[in-house]
Amino acid sequence: METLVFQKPSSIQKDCNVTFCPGCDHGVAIRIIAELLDELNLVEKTIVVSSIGCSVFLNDYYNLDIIEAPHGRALAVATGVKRSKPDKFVFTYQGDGDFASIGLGESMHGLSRGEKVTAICINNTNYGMTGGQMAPTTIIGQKTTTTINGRDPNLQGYPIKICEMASICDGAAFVARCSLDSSKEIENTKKMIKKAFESQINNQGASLIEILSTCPTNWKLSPQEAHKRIREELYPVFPLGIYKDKTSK
Amino acid sequence: METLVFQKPSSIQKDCNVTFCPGCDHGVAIRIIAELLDELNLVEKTIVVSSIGCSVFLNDYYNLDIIEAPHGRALAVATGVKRSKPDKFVFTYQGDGDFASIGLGESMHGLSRGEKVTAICINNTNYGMTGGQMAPTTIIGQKTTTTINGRDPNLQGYPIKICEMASICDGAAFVARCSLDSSKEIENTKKMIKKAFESQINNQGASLIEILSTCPTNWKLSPQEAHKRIREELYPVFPLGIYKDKTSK
Amino acid sequence: MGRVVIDKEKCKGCFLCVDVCPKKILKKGTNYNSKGNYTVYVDDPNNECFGCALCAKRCPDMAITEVYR
Amino acid sequence: MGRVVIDKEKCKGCFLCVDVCPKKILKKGTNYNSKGNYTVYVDDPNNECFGCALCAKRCPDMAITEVYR
Amino acid sequence: MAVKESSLIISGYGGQGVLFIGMAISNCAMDEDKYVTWLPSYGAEMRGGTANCTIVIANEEVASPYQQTPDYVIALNAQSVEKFEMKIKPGGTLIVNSSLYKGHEKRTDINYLYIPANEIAAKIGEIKCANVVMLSAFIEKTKIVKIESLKKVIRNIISASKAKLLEINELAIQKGSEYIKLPVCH
Amino acid sequence: MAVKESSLIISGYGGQGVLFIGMAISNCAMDEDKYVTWLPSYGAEMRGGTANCTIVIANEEVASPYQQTPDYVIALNAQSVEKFEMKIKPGGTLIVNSSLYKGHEKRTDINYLYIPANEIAAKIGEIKCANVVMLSAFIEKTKIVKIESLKKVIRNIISASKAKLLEINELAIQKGSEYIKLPVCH
Amino acid sequence: MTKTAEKVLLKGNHAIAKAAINAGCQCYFGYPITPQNEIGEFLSVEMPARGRVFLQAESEVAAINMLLGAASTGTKAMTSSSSLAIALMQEGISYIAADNIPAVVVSVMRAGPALGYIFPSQGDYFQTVKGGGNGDYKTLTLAPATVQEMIDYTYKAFYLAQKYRTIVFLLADGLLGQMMEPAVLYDYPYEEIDNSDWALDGAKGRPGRWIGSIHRSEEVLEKKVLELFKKYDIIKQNEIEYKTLYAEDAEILITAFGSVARIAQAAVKQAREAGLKVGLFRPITLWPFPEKELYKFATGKKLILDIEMNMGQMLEDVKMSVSGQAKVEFYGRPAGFYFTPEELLEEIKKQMEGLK
Amino acid sequence: MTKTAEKVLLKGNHAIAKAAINAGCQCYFGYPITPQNEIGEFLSVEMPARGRVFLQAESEVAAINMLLGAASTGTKAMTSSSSLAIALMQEGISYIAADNIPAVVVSVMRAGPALGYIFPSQGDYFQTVKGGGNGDYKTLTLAPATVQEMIDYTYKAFYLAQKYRTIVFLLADGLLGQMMEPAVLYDYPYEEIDNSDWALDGAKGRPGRWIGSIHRSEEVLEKKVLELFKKYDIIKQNEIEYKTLYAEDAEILITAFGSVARIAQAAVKQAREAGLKVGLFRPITLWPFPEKELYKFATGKKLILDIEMNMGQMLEDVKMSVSGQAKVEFYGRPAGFYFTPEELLEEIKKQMEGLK
Ligand SMILES: Cc1ncc(C[n+]2csc(CCOP(=O)(O)OP(=O)(O)O)c2C)c(N)n1
Ligand SMILES: Cc1ncc(C[n+]2csc(CCOP(=O)(O)OP(=O)(O)O)c2C)c(N)n1
Ligand code: SF4
Ligand code: SF4
Ligand code: SF4
Ligand code: SF4
Ligand code: SF4
Ligand code: SF4
Ligand SMILES: [Mg+2]
Ligand SMILES: [Mg+2]
Repeated sequence: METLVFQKPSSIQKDCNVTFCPGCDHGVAIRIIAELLDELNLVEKTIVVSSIGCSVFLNDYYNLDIIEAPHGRALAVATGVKRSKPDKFVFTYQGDGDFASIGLGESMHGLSRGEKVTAICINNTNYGMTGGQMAPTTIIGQKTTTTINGRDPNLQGYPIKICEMASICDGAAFVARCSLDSSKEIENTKKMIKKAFESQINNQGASLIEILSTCPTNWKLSPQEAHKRIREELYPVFPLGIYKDKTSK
Repeated sequence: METLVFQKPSSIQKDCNVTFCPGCDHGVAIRIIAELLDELNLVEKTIVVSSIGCSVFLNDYYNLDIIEAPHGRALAVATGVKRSKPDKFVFTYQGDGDFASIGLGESMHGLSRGEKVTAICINNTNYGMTGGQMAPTTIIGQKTTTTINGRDPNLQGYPIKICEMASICDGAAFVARCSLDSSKEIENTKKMIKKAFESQINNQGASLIEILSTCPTNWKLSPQEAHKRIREELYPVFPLGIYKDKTSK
Repeated sequence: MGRVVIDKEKCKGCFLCVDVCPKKILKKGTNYNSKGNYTVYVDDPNNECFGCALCAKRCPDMAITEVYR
Repeated sequence: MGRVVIDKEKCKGCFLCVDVCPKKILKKGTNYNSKGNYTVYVDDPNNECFGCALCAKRCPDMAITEVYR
Repeated sequence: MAVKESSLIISGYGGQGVLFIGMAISNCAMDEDKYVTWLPSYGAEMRGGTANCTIVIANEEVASPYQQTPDYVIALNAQSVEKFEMKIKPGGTLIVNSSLYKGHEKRTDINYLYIPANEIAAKIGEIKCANVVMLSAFIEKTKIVKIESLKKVIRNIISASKAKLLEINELAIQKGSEYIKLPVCH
Repeated sequence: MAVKESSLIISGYGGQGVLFIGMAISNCAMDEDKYVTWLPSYGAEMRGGTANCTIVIANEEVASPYQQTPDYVIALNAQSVEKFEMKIKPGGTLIVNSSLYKGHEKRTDINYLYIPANEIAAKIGEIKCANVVMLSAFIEKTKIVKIESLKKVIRNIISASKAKLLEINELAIQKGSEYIKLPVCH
Repeated sequence: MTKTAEKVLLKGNHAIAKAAINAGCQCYFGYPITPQNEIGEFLSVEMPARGRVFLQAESEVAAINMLLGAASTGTKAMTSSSSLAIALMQEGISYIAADNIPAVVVSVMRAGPALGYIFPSQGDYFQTVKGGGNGDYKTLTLAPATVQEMIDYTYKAFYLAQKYRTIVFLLADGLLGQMMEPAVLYDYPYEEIDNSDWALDGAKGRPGRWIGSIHRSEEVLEKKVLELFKKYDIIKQNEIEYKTLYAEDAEILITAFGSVARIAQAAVKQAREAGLKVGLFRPITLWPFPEKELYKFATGKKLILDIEMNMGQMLEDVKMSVSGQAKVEFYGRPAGFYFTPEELLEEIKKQMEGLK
Repeated sequence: MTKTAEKVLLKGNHAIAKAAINAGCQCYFGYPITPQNEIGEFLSVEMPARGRVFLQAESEVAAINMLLGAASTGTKAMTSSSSLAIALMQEGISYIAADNIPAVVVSVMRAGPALGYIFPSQGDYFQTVKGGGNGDYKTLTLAPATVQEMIDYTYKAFYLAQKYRTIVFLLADGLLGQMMEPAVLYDYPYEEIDNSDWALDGAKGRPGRWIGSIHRSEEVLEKKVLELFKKYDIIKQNEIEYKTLYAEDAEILITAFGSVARIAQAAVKQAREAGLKVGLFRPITLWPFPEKELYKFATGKKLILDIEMNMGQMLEDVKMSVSGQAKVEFYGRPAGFYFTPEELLEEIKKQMEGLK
């Protein structure tokens, strides 16, 4: 007899219509989070903080309580949510621009304060939603609509290293960078998010998972080429790994 | 015959009236900066970016071109100044609250972009001007008017480590933490600021000098006790030293 | 022995699933769905699919809605 | 052989200079200046000041305006 | 003089050159000293894969570049027909790329004009020119601007260096307008 | 009933307990069912080392707690005299801590009242009570509130546990008001 | 309202803080700024003592967004700040308004523009009442004039916020914040409003809820805005509040709000004693502005004299309301100089001269 | 103005960017937001090509403060943004105003409140014209209605900013920003203003200069604000701009600004053709608002019909100006739905019915 080995997680909307561009990794991140909510039995106590970027329409996907944070303010909103309802499970879902450009202050302070929330930051090295402008994470030489000759450190400075900076924050319990460029990395990303979620459940502090993710549309690459770019161009600048782990202590 | 071995630097106002509280180290920082402007022959090409905090009245002291930045935005204002006048010498003078609380985003981005400006951050572990509230740098256990039982990491989180975080920024050429608690440290602070200023002159990137400084009034300590506190309580949390030096490379 | 259920209306034709299938039984289609996207289809004459679900876990659009083994 | 010039109107009586003077010739005064601050004064009967300027460099109020050697 | 305004929506999927032919006809109108506006769909709306733009041509300053009920719609793909068929002003015309749409006419109060643009374009060896074929047919049919203007505009846009591209586009114009002139398609 | 409002500024350097006696007399007024407001100087202004507060006592709701030209000024130090002497309403009174101010009277249209508050306070063994001495003298002189109210208020503020402190403050009230009653100081 | 408690001498800022606690405020987020620091300092002690939340935010931008987050769970929450720092909250305010989230913002005005100084001022009427965030929304605004009213209207602010799921401003100034005055701290007099039908608390046994402001279709977005304004119409019908003094038979009607209204009130009394027919119209809700009411009172008057501690801000609402029914003049000073009743009386007399 | 150049088909956002370059803008700071991204994207290429500064800021808060810094050195500089992101600039705007710094802010409105959506809208009239920063200040605001005017008023914005050392808003919307229209990109027609007497450039051979807004004494602060308002009075005298069409003999006068004014204009023409006595009054400077001018035109009219793409914002200035001289009605929709001239004509006819 057939057994069902894969199905849509329970918190995904019944007739969920993913509106990301074809091959965009955002959708994978959204799915594995939903799977973890099932696995950790969190569905009915979760409050999601969505953010402004391609992920703004989280409510199209999740059948969960969701609050939309203004651009960059997800960790401040999450702080308000968690402080008012300490028994709920709270995570943010943000782009790299949201988290590390306009929201860098809120992000680092949220981590430093050790808010018992988890931040998921989808790093696609550009501003997807607004049409592919330079992001704080755009790597040197990368072409975007506001760096058509490639990012030049003399003009536009250097990329922000999200996990490296976050791991300086004493309130952070778990910080890791992962990627969705292959099946193996998808598995690993899920493991990392799980550790982050558990650190929240165990009240150990703030957690952050930075996920290297594709933006085929604005990178002007096929989904396959985009994954290749992650491995070849982004890995060297943004090494994967656990940057901080206070959970075992 | 007598020789003059010490006098007021040329950029200090003729009848300068220092309005900081008795024994407040702010005044020392202001003086040694002025001395360096003389030594490096920068007086007539300097534009100062003042900030909001006890140091807001810089124009009472300096006979220099000064622009007042809104609270926390000194590095953004300095960016505007320097980008519009790349041949000028630009430094900010900010409190720890200004630099690392409300202004953390502007500060870290200014450093990451490698703006050719120098940030001077006076870290007195509280909000002096507004009456001694908790700052992002307030250490665990420290009593302030908003942490009367001492800062509790479970409620108020952990202090921000300014130099540690700044040194993550690739655009920063020189980052150091120093102190004004003794004559020796005053000398050393001056040396560090000089290195920072030189890195700007040599177009090497952004620079930051964090200066541990007293707030006798709000610490409710005598100036002497306040210096002692720096040595005994702050050194362990905020170790002095050079955190980043790209100037020789 | 496995089987995958593909919701073609949701498929956007990114063909990421095609690449990950160890059995190479997912194929690039040349037909549009109603949204104007090419879609993937299963070509598994020898019943090679063994329900590893790699395809479903790779699909960013949750278009592979179920995998059976 | 040194000499310091103190602008007592600027002195706020923090007495940080007193502590750093290697010759201990700066003394805590008990008179107010017009702003109501106690001020420091020089008590150097033996001309011990050698113009090291440590006092001036310590003074947060630029009240020690000149040092001669 | 009474205000005379014609509005046109050009719609298709991204990559079909919808905005391009919109700009081309706008330039024609400008060259003929008409008033004209061009307004694209913009932002995240575009991510769906479809794009459209609205062109208004008038003998006075255009009142609103935004038109909910256009006089004409050039629909380069099936989705565009679905999106706009019901919105056309009564008496207006829907110009359909019949290579990609085989559906039924839903209205009786508008005109339908079918152009097998993909096929025509394929015939001249460049499927990407389907847009220019459609536009030329539309212009030939409506005479909103002169087909000569279009030739000039295309010549200006496609710089000399790309002689081959220019040639093919000129061919597309010819074929598009010819198609209209053929008695069969009326 | 006509509005009757008296305004008082109490000024001194930080640590002289200026705000405290301001609150004390305000409490007296409240207890006597008068309308009263108390307004401190605040913020960075205080960093200069001086502090002051303005009290307005009235038989109707106080119009403005802020007063540029008060009826009375209690000046606990020399700087306060300098700051406020010229601002007092003609006919008003300046109450001077004569222990700390030896200057000349600059006006002829106001009254001066000198209280050697530091000395009186020193005599009862607590120089910090100079403020209460000044206030008591002021109250005794003007009868704006009852000296009994002040005693009650001080008793309420200083909790029982601090019996010693209370005792000394009560003594200060006594000495302050006595000083006014002495013929010499008028 | 039952006023059971005793009169005590209370500082305005403390009055707000204490009233917030009595009103059941569970979360406070704020960032220091003079002249309202006493609110945060007081709550930093009293909230944790009650197991509630006091959190010093890293900035006002963070504070308003923490408020957004906390209030979205149906929790009574507030922030307080001043002038230039309120300016930083404008985006968040627009979100709270669009999201129909109940939240209380206390604004203790200081003198501007920009950094200005900590003197009291009324320079933020526009900022508060006309917005500064984007789009069409309104902020219910209450303007107390005494320490007692700081209590009364803090209570009311919490109540109205919950009742209408809207943002409510308590608009005070440095004078009201810093002064002490006898006041009665009675119990919170309003009913509690059930919020279980919209608040976020984890979608337990029900579909998920989404609180957000993005709407991709013109139809939906327009509908949302129209619904918002339907609510505003109801607020206009129910909640307009104002006070008058000798307004009926006055020849000159003074308009003033907040702390200036109390000075104006004294001036009016003095004027009446001097036989001058002067009256006062004091709006308490600045939005909704008592437009029709002022129109009624203004009709037939010789002059409306608007008095503010600014360069003329409420003035615009006054003019709009009066709508040509009477001449409107303005008297104001922008930065920390408080009027005396005598000064106002002078101005009134001058204006009366001018009328002849 | 000499219009030497040729007509070209230009996108509104590009028109602004090109005009800024011609006007001598040396520094641009901005942060992406739809529907104005073309401005930044264009300048990111063209500014560096001319040795000028394009800098993508980390946020709008940073952008406005970079603008403050750059403009304080006497450099022509600008930023551009939209709605919710302009909200974040309000503190900086208040500083620029208080500091008498010349700076140009382009605001391309989208539909709000909050995130809303990228549809065109006029929902930020209050935000722009009434402020939202703190304290007493004004923002000179120019509202173009065509792509040609995007050029004309970008030029004028730079000129007026320098001339009065003030902040100038160019208030457009998504429609104007995204549309293309033939326009002539002529040379910058205004004189250059000397700024050597105030700009910061290092105190060489002169005493240091301080640009700041803090003033510790009531006297000084009040003086500063009064000086600011003296400047504003001069601007009011000199710079009010508006256009009318058939306004003299109209029975119904329509008021509208920006992109809606061009639709209103078409409706007015249609109305005239239909024999209806309808006219148009279009303010171009929104601040200073043509208050007296509108009063004059409004007097004797049967109706003033204000039309906006919002819930009624300029309406308040219209009402205030009309001051009871005529009935004022409003017609508006808040979110992305553009009126057609026909729709407006319908409304006009309906209103005319109502008048009988
Ligand atoms: C205050 C504000 N500024 C700007 C914007 C416009 N905006 C929307 S999404 C976005 C960037 C999104 O980039 P990122 O966070 O990296 O997410 P992505 O779309 O790449 O997933 C910007 C700038 C906004 N909505 N609000
Ligand atoms: C936007 C804004 N928020 C708050 C304030 C109030 N404020 C003035 S100074 C200051 C803190 C200063 O602390 P810090 O930067 O550490 O400088 P210090 O006074 O300790 O030297 C604050 C919060 C302000 N002026 N502007
Ligand atoms: S724009 Fe980029 S990030 Fe956004 S949905 Fe498309 S591919 Fe994904
Ligand atoms: S408050 Fe503190 S930092 Fe400020 S001047 Fe006084 S001692 Fe210095
Ligand atoms: S991965 Fe999903 S969307 Fe992509 S082709 Fe396969 S089924 Fe279709
Ligand atoms: S489940 Fe495994 S084997 Fe079957 S189609 Fe998917 S990837 Fe291929
Ligand atoms: S250090 Fe300066 S201010 Fe302090 S006592 Fe000495 S001279 Fe006076
Ligand atoms: S110069 Fe040196 S020796 Fe002379 S008084 Fe100063 S510290 Fe003492
Ligand atoms: Mg991104
Ligand atoms: Mg500090």
